[in-house]
Amino acid sequence: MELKRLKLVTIVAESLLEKRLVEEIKRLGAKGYTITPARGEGSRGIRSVDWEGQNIRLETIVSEEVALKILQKLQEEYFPHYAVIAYVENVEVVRGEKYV
Amino acid sequence: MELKRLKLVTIVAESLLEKRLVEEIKRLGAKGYTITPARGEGSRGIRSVDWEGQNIRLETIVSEEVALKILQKLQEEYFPHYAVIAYVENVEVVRGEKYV
Amino acid sequence: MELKRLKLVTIVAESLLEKRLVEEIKRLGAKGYTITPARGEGSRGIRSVDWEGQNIRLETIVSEEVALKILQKLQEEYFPHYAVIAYVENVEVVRGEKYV
Amino acid sequence: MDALELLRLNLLSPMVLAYFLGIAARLLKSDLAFPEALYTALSIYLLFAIGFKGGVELAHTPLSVVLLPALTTLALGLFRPLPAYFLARRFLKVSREDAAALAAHYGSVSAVTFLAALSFVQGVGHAAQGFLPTLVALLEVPGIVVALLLGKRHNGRLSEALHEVLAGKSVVLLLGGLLIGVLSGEAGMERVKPFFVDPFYGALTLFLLDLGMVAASRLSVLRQVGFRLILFGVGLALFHGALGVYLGLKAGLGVGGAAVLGAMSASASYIAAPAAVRIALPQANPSLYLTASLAVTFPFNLVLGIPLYHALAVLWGG
Amino acid sequence: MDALELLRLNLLSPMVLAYFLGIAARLLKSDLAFPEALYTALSIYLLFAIGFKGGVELAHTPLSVVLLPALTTLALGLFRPLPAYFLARRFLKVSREDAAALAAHYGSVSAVTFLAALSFVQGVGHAAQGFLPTLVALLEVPGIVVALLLGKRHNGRLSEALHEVLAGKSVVLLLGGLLIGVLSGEAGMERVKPFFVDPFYGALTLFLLDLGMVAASRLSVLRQVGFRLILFGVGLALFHGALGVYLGLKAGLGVGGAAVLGAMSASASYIAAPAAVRIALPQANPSLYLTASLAVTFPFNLVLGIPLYHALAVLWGG
Amino acid sequence: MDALELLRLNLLSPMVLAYFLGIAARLLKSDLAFPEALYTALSIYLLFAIGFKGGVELAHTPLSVVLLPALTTLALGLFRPLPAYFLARRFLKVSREDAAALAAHYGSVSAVTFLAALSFVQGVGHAAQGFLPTLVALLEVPGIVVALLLGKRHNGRLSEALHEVLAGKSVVLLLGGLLIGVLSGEAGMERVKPFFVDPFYGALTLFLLDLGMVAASRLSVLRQVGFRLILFGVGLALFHGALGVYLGLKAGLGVGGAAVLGAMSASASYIAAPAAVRIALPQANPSLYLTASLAVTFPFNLVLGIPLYHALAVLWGG
Ligand SMILES: Nc1ncnc2c1ncn2[C@@H]1O[C@H](COP(=O)(O)O)[C@@H](O)[C@H]1O
Ligand SMILES: Nc1ncnc2c1ncn2[C@@H]1O[C@H](COP(=O)(O)O)[C@@H](O)[C@H]1O
Ligand SMILES: Nc1ncnc2c1ncn2[C@@H]1O[C@H](COP(=O)(O)O)[C@@H](O)[C@H]1O
Ligand code: NA
Ligand code: NA
Ligand code: NA
Repeated sequence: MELKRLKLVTIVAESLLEKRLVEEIKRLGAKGYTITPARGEGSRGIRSVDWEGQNIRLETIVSEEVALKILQKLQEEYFPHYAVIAYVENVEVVRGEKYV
Repeated sequence: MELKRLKLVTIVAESLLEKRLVEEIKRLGAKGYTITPARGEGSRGIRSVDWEGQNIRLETIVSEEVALKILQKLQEEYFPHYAVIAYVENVEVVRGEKYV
Repeated sequence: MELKRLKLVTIVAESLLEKRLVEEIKRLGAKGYTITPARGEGSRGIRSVDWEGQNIRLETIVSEEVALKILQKLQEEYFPHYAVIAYVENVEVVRGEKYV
Repeated sequence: MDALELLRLNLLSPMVLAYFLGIAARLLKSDLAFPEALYTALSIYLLFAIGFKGGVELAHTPLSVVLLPALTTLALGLFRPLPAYFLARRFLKVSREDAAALAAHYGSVSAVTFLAALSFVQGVGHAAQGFLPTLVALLEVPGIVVALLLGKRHNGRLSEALHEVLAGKSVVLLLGGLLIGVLSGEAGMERVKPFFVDPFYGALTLFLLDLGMVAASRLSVLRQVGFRLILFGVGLALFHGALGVYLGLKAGLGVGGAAVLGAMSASASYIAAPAAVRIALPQANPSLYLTASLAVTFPFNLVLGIPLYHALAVLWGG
Repeated sequence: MDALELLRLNLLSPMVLAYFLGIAARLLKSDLAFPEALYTALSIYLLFAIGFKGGVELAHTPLSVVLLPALTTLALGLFRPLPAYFLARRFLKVSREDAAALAAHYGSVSAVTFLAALSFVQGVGHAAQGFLPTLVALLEVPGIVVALLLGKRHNGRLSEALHEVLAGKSVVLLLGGLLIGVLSGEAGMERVKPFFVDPFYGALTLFLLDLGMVAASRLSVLRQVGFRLILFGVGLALFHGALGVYLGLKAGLGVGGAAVLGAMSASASYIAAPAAVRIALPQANPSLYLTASLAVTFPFNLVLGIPLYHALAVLWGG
Repeated sequence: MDALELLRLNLLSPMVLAYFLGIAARLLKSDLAFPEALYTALSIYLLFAIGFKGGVELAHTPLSVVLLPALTTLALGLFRPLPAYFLARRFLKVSREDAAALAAHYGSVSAVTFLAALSFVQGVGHAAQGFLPTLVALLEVPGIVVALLLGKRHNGRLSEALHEVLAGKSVVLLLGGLLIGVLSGEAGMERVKPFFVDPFYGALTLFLLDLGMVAASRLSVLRQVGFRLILFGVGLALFHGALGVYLGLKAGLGVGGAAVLGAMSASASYIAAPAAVRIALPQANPSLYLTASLAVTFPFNLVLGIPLYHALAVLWGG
């Protein structure tokens, strides 16, 4: 069994952004994603089950190149105005060709 | 405080498979697991809050050996027929003996 | 774009502990956190959508120093009495100053 | 009332209109969405309430009255997968697994179609036997079993799938509710009527709003899968529907009951069957069977089928 | 009944009391919390039910009766963002984006304030036109559009935000329910009344319990933002409220209808507007507009505003 | 009616049957499951509705009538943890923490047992005082406090646990609902009766279905923990039940009220107590107290206990 090394990008964002983020990452080359409901707290205060809506936690397994593009995009258009954070990890998968 | 290095296997799968996947990973040596509800999109189209049921995101901390066994099993019996992906990461834990 | 390396601490715990864990990690230096609902099984049996309440899965991105403090605290006061596990990973973020 | 008037009456019920509102909401890309918990809560409520009402009625129905209709329904359940399977193989030219999956859906029953038919028939002024929900429970299971047997001649996950059907939530709630109704009878009913009976059709209206949204998200699939699937879903509904009306009349159900049995027979499952099929026949393509059942046969029955089966029942038995 | 008696009557309704229980629960740091699915389910139910009841009434209201009130409401919707915007700029001294965001909230409407007013007016014994919910639907959208235009003179996400408003869940449910009510009429109403009408005020009571908890979690923000925001939220409510009462009487709504229109006009949105503003004006500060709308204007109207607008309507039109 | 007839009446109520359906569903490994949001929604509804109804009744009950029963209930609440604690230490031979945890559960009260008893007593035709829900609120808290004091002689998380009890959702909803009921009275009740009163027992039926599933998942634990826990749970229920009936009669509650107070006294908490105990006594084993409360004492009371306490009340006070 051959394991391939890829990047896992995790984005935590206010749920209102879901549709736009999904379009964005697909356009930048992501082949899939997984979303879990979340709540949290950061520099913009508590975001919990509340009027403002929850957060979402979006994960996508992509190549290093796509990962960097996604971070770039977030930094330019999302970080300044919205409650969003993102981080990148190394993961290993089987069927590596599925994700690139 | 001693940190031990182990593998974290994350499986995203259609929720119908939950019972079987849990039995499977336990049989292969996992001592515990954590499940969060999820939705997502991949090669088999959108899987969201819908008739077909959601996805689940199952995490289990295991030894490298067990991690490989789990991936092997998934590749043989699940990847071809079901909406399933899996990936592996390195994590560090205290109380390492709890997980092996 | 500059990426900074930090630690991601993930805690899975019975949901009753949420308020206390959040206070604890903030006091130890965490600047934010993200929580997703979870269920699971470990040495203390199944914790599922049930009377006893679910689990939560709490993530926080912190410096290595804070990560170690959090683990230390968990080991001393929580692991013996409660259904709690924790693990640490390496992640890379943009805007590294946000988290320390 | 003439046929057109009846069609109008059916189309303008809050339930049918809510279904179309759901479709419209999706086409308009509205952010309206039901939380999964609400959908689940409504389906638990509806299934239990159907069973319970049926049980209370059954409690004062002599066995002799219910026996023949029950056997007829059982026969329908065992028979219906066969035309579905062969039509799928010959006309849709799909694999054996896909054909069996479709057969499982068209061999089972849609509780919501049943309710819409019951509501229509009562609205028109016909009597409908109180024990009809019993027949829903009877029709739900056997067809799935036959279809799975058609799909897998050798072992596999069949037993697991059978368990999934028999202990599946829709059977447990329908049969469990029925049993509770039989045992607690009118005295029990009095206690819980303002919850399980009076608000029933309102809850159903909300449920159909959600169903409309789900169906709409399948319409794009429909465009890909093509025209043949529509013919399949409508043709099978008409054939099974006519058969159900005919046998219902023979079994002594009268015009109202026969029209409802026709609609039940014409309907395709989308709760019990998908779960069973996904386990027993993982190679089958969910897009195919969910689209046929939810986006073709269900709306056809809801809008045109029910008045049609009713007209047939009047024609043959009126 | 004199003014004090009316105030008491309003304060001691289960709905207003439930709101205060919600606030108390948060202040006591209780672990009481509504699951998000319950909040969503209640809001779907309330919005659809308001629309539906309005639609059934509208079905037997001649156009001539409803035309003038409708145009008046439209005019109110187009006008109200302007005072809000300029007051925010001059008095609160906030940025253009923040002012536009506030204008969008005070240009739209709060369905719950409408309901509380309706319930009060009926409790006092005044007649209120059945078509008033139609006016809620009419008042919801235009003000948001005007405000967004004020905020963004150059392109951007405006069209996306407009779509968010027009296809947003509150508009779809209100207008969709209205349409279903019009089409299915009394016959439809009979079927679903025990679900959408009878239990309505009880469901609203639970909803207000949750609203109280949400508002309480904003009280600490209020302390930071300061006294000016309270003056802003109360002053605007009084001005818009008086305007609404006056125009309502002119439009022939009578004392009851005019009091309700006053409350609607005095209210600020917290469902449709926040979603639209977050997309069109991301630079605007959510703390500001949510706190003003939820923690100032809403409780003011609920407790003091509604009896006041009613008193005004009696004074000017009684 | 003779004793057997009464037992039958109790067993065949939809509520008790739904509980058994829930157990059966789990034993059959059905995939039936209530979303957590539905369970939470039902419990919010039930607790608030109990409180509210009690409050409306209390509003027209003179203090002199309610004083003695209230003091009696308070005394029961303070006393009951003691026998539970000592029985647990001596007979079950568990640690001090485990004994205190059990004492907290058997010192508090189960709202659902109260409702089942009320429903039974009314079904039999006895009158039951409208203010009984007030007693539930009074019985809920003191026993937990006493038990926690027994468990922790030195500081620790005691104050946090007390806050957890006093500001816990069940107390806030019960007392909050009570207060709202008292304040809004009959006028308020009229508005919300079709939501909080009429459908009440139906909602309770669904809740018991879920409770049955939860209890069933504890049956395997019961097998491990063994026979002594059953004796403990049943014995304590009988002793506390008889005491409650006796004191109820002394306090002038009459046969109906005394039977209900008996059932309350015999019951063990599973909402307020577990939350408090988990915080104050983390060393205590949740398997023990949840199993005793949910899988032994609750079903015993539901099936046999209630008719028994009623028989006792008739015997001693009839
Ligand atoms: N240090 C952190 N660790 C984990 N999650 C975080 C952290 N900081 C922020 N978040 C998440 O990101 C969301 C937006 O963050 P912010 O823009 O800082 O308010 C928060 O609501 C949290 O869910
Ligand atoms: N590249 C990806 N990154 C993250 N999650 C993915 C990715 N691809 C697929 N998934 C998840 O795995 C599920 C099944 O994938 P698939 O079998 O490709 O449809 C999807 O519904 C997603 O939740
Ligand atoms: N090996 C594991 N991998 C992933 N999650 C685990 C593991 N062991 C325990 N957990 C999670 O941690 C919770 C508490 O664990 P425990 O204290 O072992 O019962 C469980 O309910 C699981 O959600
Ligand atoms: Na941010
Ligand atoms: Na796959
Ligand atoms: Na632990």
